[in-house]
Amino acid sequence: MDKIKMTANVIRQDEIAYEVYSLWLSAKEIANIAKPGQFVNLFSADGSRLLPRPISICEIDKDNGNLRLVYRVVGAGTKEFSVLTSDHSVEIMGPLGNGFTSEGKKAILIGGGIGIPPMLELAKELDCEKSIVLGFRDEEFLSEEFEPYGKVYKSSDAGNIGVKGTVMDAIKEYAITGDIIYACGPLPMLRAISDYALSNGIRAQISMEEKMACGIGACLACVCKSKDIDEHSKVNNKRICKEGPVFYAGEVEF
Amino acid sequence: MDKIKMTANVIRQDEIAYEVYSLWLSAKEIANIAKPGQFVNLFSADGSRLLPRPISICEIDKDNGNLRLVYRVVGAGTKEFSVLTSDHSVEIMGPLGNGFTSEGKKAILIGGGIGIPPMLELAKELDCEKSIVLGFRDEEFLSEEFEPYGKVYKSSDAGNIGVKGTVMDAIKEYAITGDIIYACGPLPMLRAISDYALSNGIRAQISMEEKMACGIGACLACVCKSKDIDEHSKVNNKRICKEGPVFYAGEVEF
Amino acid sequence: MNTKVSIAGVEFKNPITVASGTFGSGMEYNDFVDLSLLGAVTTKGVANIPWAGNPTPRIAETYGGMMNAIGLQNPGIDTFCERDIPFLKTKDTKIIVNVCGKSESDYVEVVERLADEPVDLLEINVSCPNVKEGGIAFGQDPKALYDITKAVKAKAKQPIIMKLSPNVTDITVMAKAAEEAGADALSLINTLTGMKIDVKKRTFAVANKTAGVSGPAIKPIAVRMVYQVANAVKLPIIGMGGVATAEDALEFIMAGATAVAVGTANFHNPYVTTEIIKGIEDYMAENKINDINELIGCVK
Amino acid sequence: MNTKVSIAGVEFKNPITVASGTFGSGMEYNDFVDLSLLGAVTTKGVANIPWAGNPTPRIAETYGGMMNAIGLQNPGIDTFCERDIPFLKTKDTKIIVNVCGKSESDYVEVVERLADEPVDLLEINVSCPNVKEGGIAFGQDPKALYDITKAVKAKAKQPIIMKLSPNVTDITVMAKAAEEAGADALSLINTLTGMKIDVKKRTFAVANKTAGVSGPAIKPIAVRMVYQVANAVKLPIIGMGGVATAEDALEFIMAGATAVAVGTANFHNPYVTTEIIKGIEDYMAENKINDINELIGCVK
Ligand SMILES: Cc1cc2nc3c(=O)[nH]c(=O)nc-3n(C[C@H](O)[C@H](O)[C@H](O)COP(=O)(O)OP(=O)(O)OC[C@H]3O[C@@H](n4cnc5c(N)ncnc54)[C@H](O)[C@@H]3O)c2cc1C
Ligand SMILES: Cc1cc2nc3c(=O)[nH]c(=O)nc-3n(C[C@H](O)[C@H](O)[C@H](O)COP(=O)(O)OP(=O)(O)OC[C@H]3O[C@@H](n4cnc5c(N)ncnc54)[C@H](O)[C@@H]3O)c2cc1C
Ligand SMILES: Cc1cc2nc3c(=O)[nH]c(=O)nc-3n(C[C@H](O)[C@H](O)[C@H](O)COP(=O)(O)O)c2cc1C
Ligand SMILES: Cc1cc2nc3c(=O)[nH]c(=O)nc-3n(C[C@H](O)[C@H](O)[C@H](O)COP(=O)(O)O)c2cc1C
Ligand code: FES
Ligand code: FES
Repeated sequence: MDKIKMTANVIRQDEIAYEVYSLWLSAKEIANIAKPGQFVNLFSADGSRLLPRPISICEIDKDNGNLRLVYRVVGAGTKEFSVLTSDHSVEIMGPLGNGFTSEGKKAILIGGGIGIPPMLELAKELDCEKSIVLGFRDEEFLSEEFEPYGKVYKSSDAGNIGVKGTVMDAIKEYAITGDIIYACGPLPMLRAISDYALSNGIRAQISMEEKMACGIGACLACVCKSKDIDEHSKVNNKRICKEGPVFYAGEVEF
Repeated sequence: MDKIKMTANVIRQDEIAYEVYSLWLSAKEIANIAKPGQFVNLFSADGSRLLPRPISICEIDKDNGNLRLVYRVVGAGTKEFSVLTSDHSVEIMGPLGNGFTSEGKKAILIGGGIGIPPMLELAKELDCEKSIVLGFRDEEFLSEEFEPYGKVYKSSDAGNIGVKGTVMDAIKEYAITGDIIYACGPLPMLRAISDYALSNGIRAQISMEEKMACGIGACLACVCKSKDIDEHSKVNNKRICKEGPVFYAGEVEF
Repeated sequence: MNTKVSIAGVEFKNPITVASGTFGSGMEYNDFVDLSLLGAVTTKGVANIPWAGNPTPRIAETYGGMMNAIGLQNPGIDTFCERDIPFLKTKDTKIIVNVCGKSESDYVEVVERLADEPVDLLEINVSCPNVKEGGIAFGQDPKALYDITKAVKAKAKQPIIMKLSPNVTDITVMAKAAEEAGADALSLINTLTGMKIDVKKRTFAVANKTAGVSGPAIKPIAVRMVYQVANAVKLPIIGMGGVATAEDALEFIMAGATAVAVGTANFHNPYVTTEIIKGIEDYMAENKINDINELIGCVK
Repeated sequence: MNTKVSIAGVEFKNPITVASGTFGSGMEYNDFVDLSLLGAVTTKGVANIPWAGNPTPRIAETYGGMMNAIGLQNPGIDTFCERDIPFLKTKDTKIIVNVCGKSESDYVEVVERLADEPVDLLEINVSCPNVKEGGIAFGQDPKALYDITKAVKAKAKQPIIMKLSPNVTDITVMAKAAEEAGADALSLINTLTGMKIDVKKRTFAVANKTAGVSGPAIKPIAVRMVYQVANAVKLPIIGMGGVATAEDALEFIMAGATAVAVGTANFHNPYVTTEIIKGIEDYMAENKINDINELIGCVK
């Protein structure tokens, strides 16, 4: 069983924060083999929008063959998805990318903004001690769902949730330690985490983003600069959709 | 009150023959002023299909502000409309075109195939003696709805409904007479009717078709050759969407 | 907030006009939009005498757009001056008359006839792909473009806008030829030559075989050409090609257009021009832009 | 029913191949389609040495299509020969290697290196709008195209397909130049140069500023060019540009293409190539066409 494109029925959808939606899809073939940190491509039903919308997998319910996606409305594609109800279906392709690799004894999971969702399935699956750091702009979402899996620390730009500032501020404030970091979030956050991890000798797996066309490594749209020569093109360009989206801090330059 | 573009809610839709659909829309502003023989433009919800689909008005329910359209699925646009249910709405513009003009004492209404629907509202509104001639390929539809308004004669290409042959065969077979003909249907049928009307000195109003873009007379896509110099461009080209779709036999050449 | 822009000294109350041939002379769209809200109305091409245009079918739908080969059907300049100009003068908007011809003398005849008419700008269509003579022939050869521009300019009483064809290897060569010959402004793009085959009927979808592609599908090509031309010549540009939203119009403005014409989108939504004007104002308010002129060519 | 077609003596089991750069060397799409079902696989452009390509963002969505400025990232011909050709040889399909370069000698080097490799056809990309040197520069000037064609042909052991740029005034001039210089076949169209501006960020959507537009949006332009070229030269044509359905492929064939390449559509639907092959067979059955070759150029 490998990645496929299929029609997934919508099971339910809820707006869990302002313009942030939680979408449960029935996608047995994908759910069966998906791992935390992988993503799926969602396709618009409107013929004027042909490129896929990559969305990380937030939860995998293998028993029922369901997938949960959590996404923010930022443009026409996500706007379209946000009105889907259980009467609808959506074209979906996956699972895509490498996903997170379990390692270490004491993990720090860091999610920033719409980078929080993929950390949830990881939190569920990781079998070790976990600190979970979640950074918000000014509205909290999903955080109580992390509670069962580890101690949850929070930060917010506005200061209304947890520590005022970034996830790095929360890490310092609470002196959070670990031997492996898993992170997903905006580029400045990933940069700060990379720097922190590299200078403290901690391994860090970070999940990257780039515009995508094929989602499977064929088109070379989604590359990021890599320290080592990449296997595919021999030019220090790793494909986020294929070698990523999860890379080690230091492996990619950004 | 003039023509507008609006969002019309679907009241109900039924397949009344193979790939022929009857669609009731709530479109008060249009229904209020529509006349038999006029048409509306329907717009696709898919951004890849931007041009309007012109569809004749089949029935006008002014009391409730509703319009009935009956159309055949021939391509992607009509296919899309055919799945609309009372949960949906559709963009619609109208009323467009001139419509039929009531005249004479003894009318022959002739509809061929998907040209039958616009004759229904006309049959309802015409206050005179009426013979109604309906031509089918091999499947009957809508004909019993004409019964209250006049004597209905039928023909079919396959011969399974009424006279085998065309509407002209039915007219000859039943020796149908009148002092005014109203007709809508395929080009060869309109041509035969025009010839018949002209050579017998009967007036005939025939409804024409052409590919359209604006639907209101601005783009000059939908012209047909006219006997007289047209008012708009002075070149014997009448606009079907504006001066038509209903023309007198002899007024247009085709 | 200032939305006024100026094309060759003619001030538009806002940058939005319509693309020639998609709006008639405005009469039909007057039922949907108040023409006085538009920066300018650009008319359908008009020739010295009536033209019958091409056989039907004249149009076909294409993916995300359409194609047309109307063939410049028009009533000729006499009827136009008697009927269309007086109508437009009742509206508080600028008037751009689009001029077409089969030969240099045809163009000059129309331009001379318009000299004493109350029109603000002349748009010279040397880029229609749908007529055998004239049209695009002038628009694909810099020398021919230079000559016709010069000839028209010599007789024109109003500023002239040369309308460029996108069906060329290097649009900046054409823009420079028009500039050197004395054009006051440029408009681009006209339609891209296309073809559609009806595979069921095994025939051309449009009777003329080839037809001009327009609509959102061609927008990226139009934006690129406007950007190239804005960075190659000093003339003001009326940008067009697939504009259907305020964002689309702003894209053209940021690429270097001073005004923007809306064409095919009118067919899909007859209210679109005024919606775009409103959308531009909203964008300016949200982004604290006091003067639309600040946005012209701001992306380099 | 015969679906076999022949390009310069190389027989495809059906007319469907993929457009260079949209399918890698087929490895990734092998998870979705059995490559042995395709008439041919056309590879991503390969140069004499590895190329890093352009900065990101490299792509943007456009209305009914997309634009890309990948910049021909590729591993160079050595890795390609070691890895990609052996992989493709395990499939029962023809191999078309797309060749790119910055100078004539780059192209010639790749072509010579491929002389003893088991590839069937060479497609020479002289039309990439996304690299500064080479690419489109050869594809917009008939003299340059003639010279590069001649130089490549002199060294090539396989038949050569010259891939033409649509960003020209008259595509038939280019086609004739390639034909005269000895090309064995032509493929067209490459992407149309476009631009997209992100009005929120007031910046270019693609880092390279301009990028090549592909997808259904450009199909009418591609069909027109294939028709023009088919009626101007004797060479077989691989048609492409926006093919997403069997009807699209048939449009190209009826316009005069012998084979058809599917590009951008793979991104939307990775199964699309085999669906198109099936759709063509269905069309032939329904319309009682015994041999696909009857349809080539049947609409005049
Ligand atoms: C591996 C990966 C995982 C992601 N996971 C999530 C997630 O779990 N939740 C979530 O809300 N968002 C996620 N994103 C971002 C998400 O893909 C974009 O927000 C979405 O594609 C925007 O589509 P749109 O049509 O609404 O916006 P538009 O801006 O209209 O989209 C236009 C085009 O740009 C692309 N695009 C726009 N933003 C991005 C982006 N940030 N990254 C990649 N492509 C983009 C779109 O796919 C589309 O092709 C992820 C992106 C990647 C690459
Ligand atoms: C005044 C008028 C009244 C009409 N009334 C009816 C009616 O009551 N019932 C009905 O079933 N059909 C009617 N038609 C035909 C109807 O417009 C077409 O069948 C419909 O547009 C096909 O759309 P599509 O997307 O399914 O087909 P496609 O072939 O995919 O359409 C592609 C394009 O061609 C146009 N087109 C295709 N066929 C026609 C046609 N025959 N006439 C005009 N444009 C066409 C479409 O509008 C669209 O722009 C009428 C046409 C006109 C001009
Ligand atoms: C139906 C139609 C008729 C047109 N007629 C003319 C014309 O008479 N003169 C002209 O210069 N351009 C004409 N054009 C081209 C448009 O003015 C415009 O340049 C082109 O359509 C691109 O803009 P759009 O994509 O917004 O439609 C016509 C376009 C269409 C669609
Ligand atoms: C992402 C991408 C990469 C491409 N890379 C190449 C290439 O390496 N060599 C080439 O000749 N054409 C390349 N092309 C052009 C395509 O082969 C094709 O000519 C064009 O995309 C039109 O076809 P389509 O609309 O089906 O995609 C590329 C196109 C895309 C979208
Ligand atoms: S999206 Fe095509 S290689 Fe990653
Ligand atoms: S459709 Fe535009 S004039 Fe009739």
